[in-house]
Amino acid sequence: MTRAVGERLDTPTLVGLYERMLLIRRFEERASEYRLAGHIPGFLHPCIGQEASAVGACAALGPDDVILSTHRGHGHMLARGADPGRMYAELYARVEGYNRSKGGSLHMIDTELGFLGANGIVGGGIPIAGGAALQQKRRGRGGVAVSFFGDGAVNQGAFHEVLNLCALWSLPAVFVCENNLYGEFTPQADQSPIPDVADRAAAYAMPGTIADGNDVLDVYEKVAEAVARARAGDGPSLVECKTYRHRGHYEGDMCSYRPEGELEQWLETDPTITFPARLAQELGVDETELGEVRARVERRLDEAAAFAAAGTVAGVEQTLEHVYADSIDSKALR
Amino acid sequence: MTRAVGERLDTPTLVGLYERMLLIRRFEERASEYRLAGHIPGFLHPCIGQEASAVGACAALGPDDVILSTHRGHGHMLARGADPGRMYAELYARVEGYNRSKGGSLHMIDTELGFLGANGIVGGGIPIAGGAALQQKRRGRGGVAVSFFGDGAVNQGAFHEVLNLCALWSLPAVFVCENNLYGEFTPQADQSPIPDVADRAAAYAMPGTIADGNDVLDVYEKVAEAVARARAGDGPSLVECKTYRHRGHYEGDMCSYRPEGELEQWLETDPTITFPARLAQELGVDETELGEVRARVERRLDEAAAFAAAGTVAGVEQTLEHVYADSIDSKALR
Amino acid sequence: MSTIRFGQAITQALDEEMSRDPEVILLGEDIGRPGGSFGITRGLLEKHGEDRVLDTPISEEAVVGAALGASMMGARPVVEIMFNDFIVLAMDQVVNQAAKIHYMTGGRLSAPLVIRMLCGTNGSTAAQHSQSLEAWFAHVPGLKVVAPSTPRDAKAFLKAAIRDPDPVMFFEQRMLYNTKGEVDGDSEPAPLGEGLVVREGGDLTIATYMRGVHQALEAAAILEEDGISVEVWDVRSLVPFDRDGLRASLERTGRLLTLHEAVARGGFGAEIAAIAASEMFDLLKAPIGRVGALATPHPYAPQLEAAMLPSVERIVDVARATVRGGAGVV
Amino acid sequence: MSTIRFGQAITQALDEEMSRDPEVILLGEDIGRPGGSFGITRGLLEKHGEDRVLDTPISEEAVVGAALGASMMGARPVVEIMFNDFIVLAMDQVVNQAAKIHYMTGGRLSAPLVIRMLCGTNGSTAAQHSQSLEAWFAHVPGLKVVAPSTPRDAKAFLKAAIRDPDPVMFFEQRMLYNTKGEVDGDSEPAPLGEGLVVREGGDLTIATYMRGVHQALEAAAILEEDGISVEVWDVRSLVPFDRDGLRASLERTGRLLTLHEAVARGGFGAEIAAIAASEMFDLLKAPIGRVGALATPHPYAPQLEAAMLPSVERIVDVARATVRGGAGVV
Ligand SMILES: Cc1ncc(C[n+]2csc(CCOP(=O)(O)OP(=O)(O)O)c2C)c(N)n1
Ligand SMILES: Cc1ncc(C[n+]2csc(CCOP(=O)(O)OP(=O)(O)O)c2C)c(N)n1
Ligand SMILES: [Mg+2]
Ligand SMILES: [Mg+2]
Repeated sequence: MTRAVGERLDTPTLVGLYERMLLIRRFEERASEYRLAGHIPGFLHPCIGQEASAVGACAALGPDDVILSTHRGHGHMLARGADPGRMYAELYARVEGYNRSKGGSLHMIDTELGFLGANGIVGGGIPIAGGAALQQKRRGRGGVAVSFFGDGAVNQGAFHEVLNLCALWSLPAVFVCENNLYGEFTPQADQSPIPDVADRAAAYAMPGTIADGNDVLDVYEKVAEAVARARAGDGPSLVECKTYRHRGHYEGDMCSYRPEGELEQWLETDPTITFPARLAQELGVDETELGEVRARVERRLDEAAAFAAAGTVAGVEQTLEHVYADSIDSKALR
Repeated sequence: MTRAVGERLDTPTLVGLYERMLLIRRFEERASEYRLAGHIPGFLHPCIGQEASAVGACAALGPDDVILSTHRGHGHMLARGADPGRMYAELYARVEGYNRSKGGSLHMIDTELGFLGANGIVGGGIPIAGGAALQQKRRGRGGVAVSFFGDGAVNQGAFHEVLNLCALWSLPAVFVCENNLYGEFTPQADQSPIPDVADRAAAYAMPGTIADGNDVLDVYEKVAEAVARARAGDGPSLVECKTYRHRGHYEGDMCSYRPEGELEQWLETDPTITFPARLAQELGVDETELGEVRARVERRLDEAAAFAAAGTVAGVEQTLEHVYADSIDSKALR
Repeated sequence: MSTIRFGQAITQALDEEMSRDPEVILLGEDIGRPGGSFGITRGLLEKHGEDRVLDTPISEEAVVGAALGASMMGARPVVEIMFNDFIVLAMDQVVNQAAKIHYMTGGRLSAPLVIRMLCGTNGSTAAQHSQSLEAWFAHVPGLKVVAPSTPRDAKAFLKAAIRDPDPVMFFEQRMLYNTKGEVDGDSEPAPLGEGLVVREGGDLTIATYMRGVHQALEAAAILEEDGISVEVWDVRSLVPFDRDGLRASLERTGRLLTLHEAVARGGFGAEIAAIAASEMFDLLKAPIGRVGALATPHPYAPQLEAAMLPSVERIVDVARATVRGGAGVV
Repeated sequence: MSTIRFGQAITQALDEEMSRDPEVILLGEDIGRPGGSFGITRGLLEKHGEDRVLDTPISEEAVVGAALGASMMGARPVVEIMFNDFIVLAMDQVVNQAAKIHYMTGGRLSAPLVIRMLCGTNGSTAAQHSQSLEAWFAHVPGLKVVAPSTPRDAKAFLKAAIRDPDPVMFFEQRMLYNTKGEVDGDSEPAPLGEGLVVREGGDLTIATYMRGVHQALEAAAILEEDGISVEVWDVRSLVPFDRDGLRASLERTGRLLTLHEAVARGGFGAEIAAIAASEMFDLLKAPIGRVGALATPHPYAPQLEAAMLPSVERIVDVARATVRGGAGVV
């Protein structure tokens, strides 16, 4: 926290990190509105408050790296550079969406960016990430696989099996736990006897570090270290980002389970506020420039929403497409 | 190892431990013969070499405690005091067997002794043990639940989930890992990046200790400590017993995967040889008494085998019994 | 007698059984103070205590195992699995352990536990939160499988399931949670294994369960205008299955249509059809109609999902074809 | 052309595909130097290298997940699951992930992996090492399900499965491993989805797969002496299922008996029966006979297990009843 923001990255990059965090924030806030307006069916799990961990982690990645995400995946996807238009289009259930309207929020992908999927199953993406890391190693081009998951997911058997396997085989995997203190409505302390998920890394002889999940640069640095280790062939790491979701578990959750004052306290480290403040203070990025960022984000999202709204609704004949990758459909589709 | 054997338990008890280890050893050796003679169908996984961990652990238990075991469960069951006659009867597939010939080696139980089952699924008994510990706690009589499993099982998701749950709820569970260096034909080192299973306990904020699994007293003391802790309401522990199986994974396995000399080295700490030697040396138990033990064991097993051989073969009408505990059979059995 | 929602009927059954028997305990994710993802256990922790309403980590296998182990020692656990799509994470404990324990031990141990599972879509809940997996469990000897369609049955069968000595897989279809019906105040359990004629008819039996019953009634009303008289037979309990009830209905109608939200291929409707075609063949005057979801994962887009799911229109079409002599269409 | 064992056919398919395509990799417990619990992968590590024959920890879910993730990025993994009873531990990766990935992503990702599973009893292997769970997977859209009965098919279909762009559940029945048959040296893959008339007949079609084919042939020989002419139709591929092949056979015989080692209730035989009773009703002259295991877990005692499993005698009895007009007996 005390290290100057400019020590590691240049100003345009830092402003870019801010822009990306803001894009996520506003993407989610708008999605909530669009949902209330009836444009988005199904579940929405906003990551508002957790933008720094998504953006910090993805800033440490290169083009060959791949990502597996969770039910709370919009931030990871946008942090990776995905097109908010195609994302909204997917949420709006339009053919132009990333998944041709077949996946929705919980299953979104961007194959070009190596974003191999959100996931509806808590912990479900972790084994896939292990396999992606295996293939990265086989390819031998230095690519890594990043697995995002929450504090609730670390009590799933899959977490354990995969960390063991990846450590055993020295696979280039980076496990990023976004510890937002809750799994649904239940505090982390009621789900695990240890507060620091990072402490579980020792069970697999891998490094476990804790990042301030609301500090995009701290996350960036800790994840970059893990990525470097993975690229060097030294195996996987676990990075725990301590953070908080401002909104409910899903849109509609009123958060009655929260102790009073908890949210307010976390709002003080809201990365979309504290980070630009540091940019202004430490690097002299002025209000004009920050205002431009904000305007650019809104413009992009205006366009994105318009793109989605103008999208095509799939014809029902598409229901039976894509069950199988080959064309045995007439035979197998019954 | 250096502590005198007589320091903690009296001589008759110590001789009893020897007798139980020998009973297990000879039970298994004979089972192998009976199998070759065609009396026993199905799988047999002998625990020869691992008797000390079974007997040491069970010596630490009281009548209210319950046990969940593995595919390699004969030793645990005999250590708990089960009747070798009903065990052979089960292996011989006779109605007098513990499971009325429906379970065989992999599923054997003794409800009176709180032996809630061997298990054919690696790691499959661990969650059940967690539930048994929950019920022990609810009963409030100080009973504990002991879960035996191998070094291979600790890489199953179930291990992780259950240790987390039991630690979280401070359940009276004792997790005993018999680390015999192999899962089937694959060395432990090829299955996990850490050699000491006990080191995984920290991930659940529970104590993890290592016992010399071939020293019945060391196992006894470490498990007794864990049991005391559980009874006191202080939650679960993990005890790792370092040991070795002398025979193959199952009867028939030729062990071609073993490095030369490995078995020979372990034979030097064979508990059925080293322990009576210590009894003789340190406590003056003489050859006559040890000879009586050996004779008693053979007599018991003669009787047990005769009991099994004289047992009844179930009539085929029993095939449809016991699918359900109530008598809806005619309806549900199709 | 009062009119309550399906979800409330579940709550009442849990509450009353917990009051009756101190060994009844609940386990599940978020079921404690939050009252569960769908509010079913709301108030139960406050009333029955923390040691009987156990809010668990997200560890489905450990949770079902905990229920199983406790049940083997005398508890009567009821597990809530938020969506049946997540039961896949506990299949070893359900299928290899709980289902088989009584048999493997020659009847010496048993596993009186209940696994309550939400199933079916709630509209665009997509591929991993919408499945209907009941058929799998009907294929596993040792399990009982219950699928109620009304608040009354939900309450009476859940009570029966809790008192049942065997593991019971209890399905609660999401789309039924807000439907209403009459329920007795302190109702008795109803024996598992009996189907129910919900509407009498002479031309066609629709054998169905859960939401299918309501869709079948809608279809029946439409078909009546065509002069087709439909009997709606609520299967209610997949295991044990009420063969006599099915036979009695087919004796009246001579024609069968099976219906469920689950994928038709390999669904329980196939078992019903096979029973009819094997054991009641002589009663059949026409091809068996089969209606279920198309063999695709659940799409997110509403119009695609609507095309995938069984609809009243599809039921009516297949029913017409069946009665008028066309081939059965899935 | 040479005569080899079923198990060897599997080995050959793996070996030849590994030689053909460097992206074919194997994962499984003890499959490396030990060559697997049943010796199927013996020699493959030495020939193709440690980085292509991956001996894994006992972590079924992570292993299937590893295969899935690698497959999504271009590998062609083949997982060995020692007994299909253990696939329950990886059901999330199979059912919620692999089966649905292509659909959920609108066709943008796919999961070309193969899961090889031993199934069925080997004699007194009891409740957790004997099951036949193929029906579950046929109920899951997105999976293909293959169940060969001969070394020739095992080899040709495994090759096809490895080259297939979708996840394939490949069943290998334990009791077939030592059966022998002729196989081409460097044989081509055979397209999935085609049944096969193994024996022609005019009175009754036995639709079956894996060991059932061999039992059906035995039964057919006995029935021939009775003057009953049996056609044995090997299903071979449960998904895709060869409806045309079934229809063609029923056109010849007009009677159907379904047979498999899996429990009859909810087994794939029910699906076959339902297809026939729905889509080919007019061809049916008699009740459909159903033979499968009784609805119990597998008992350990040999005589009980023999009573539980389908036997040639039971097939003959049901076949006689079917042809002579009695009711179909399970
Ligand atoms: C296997 C499984 N169990 C339960 C759920 C329901 N569920 C969805 S999100 C969630 C909480 C996850 O908590 P965490 O991993 O901390 O992620 P967060 O929501 O806090 O980002 C639960 C229980 C699920 N989707 N999958
Ligand atoms: C879920 C599952 N996977 C695989 C197996 C096959 N299997 C039986 S025993 C065994 C090795 C177990 O190793 P470990 O836990 O160390 O116990 P040990 O045999 O050494 O006593 C394996 C892989 C199984 N029974 N269950
Ligand atoms: Mg969380
Ligand atoms: Mg071992």
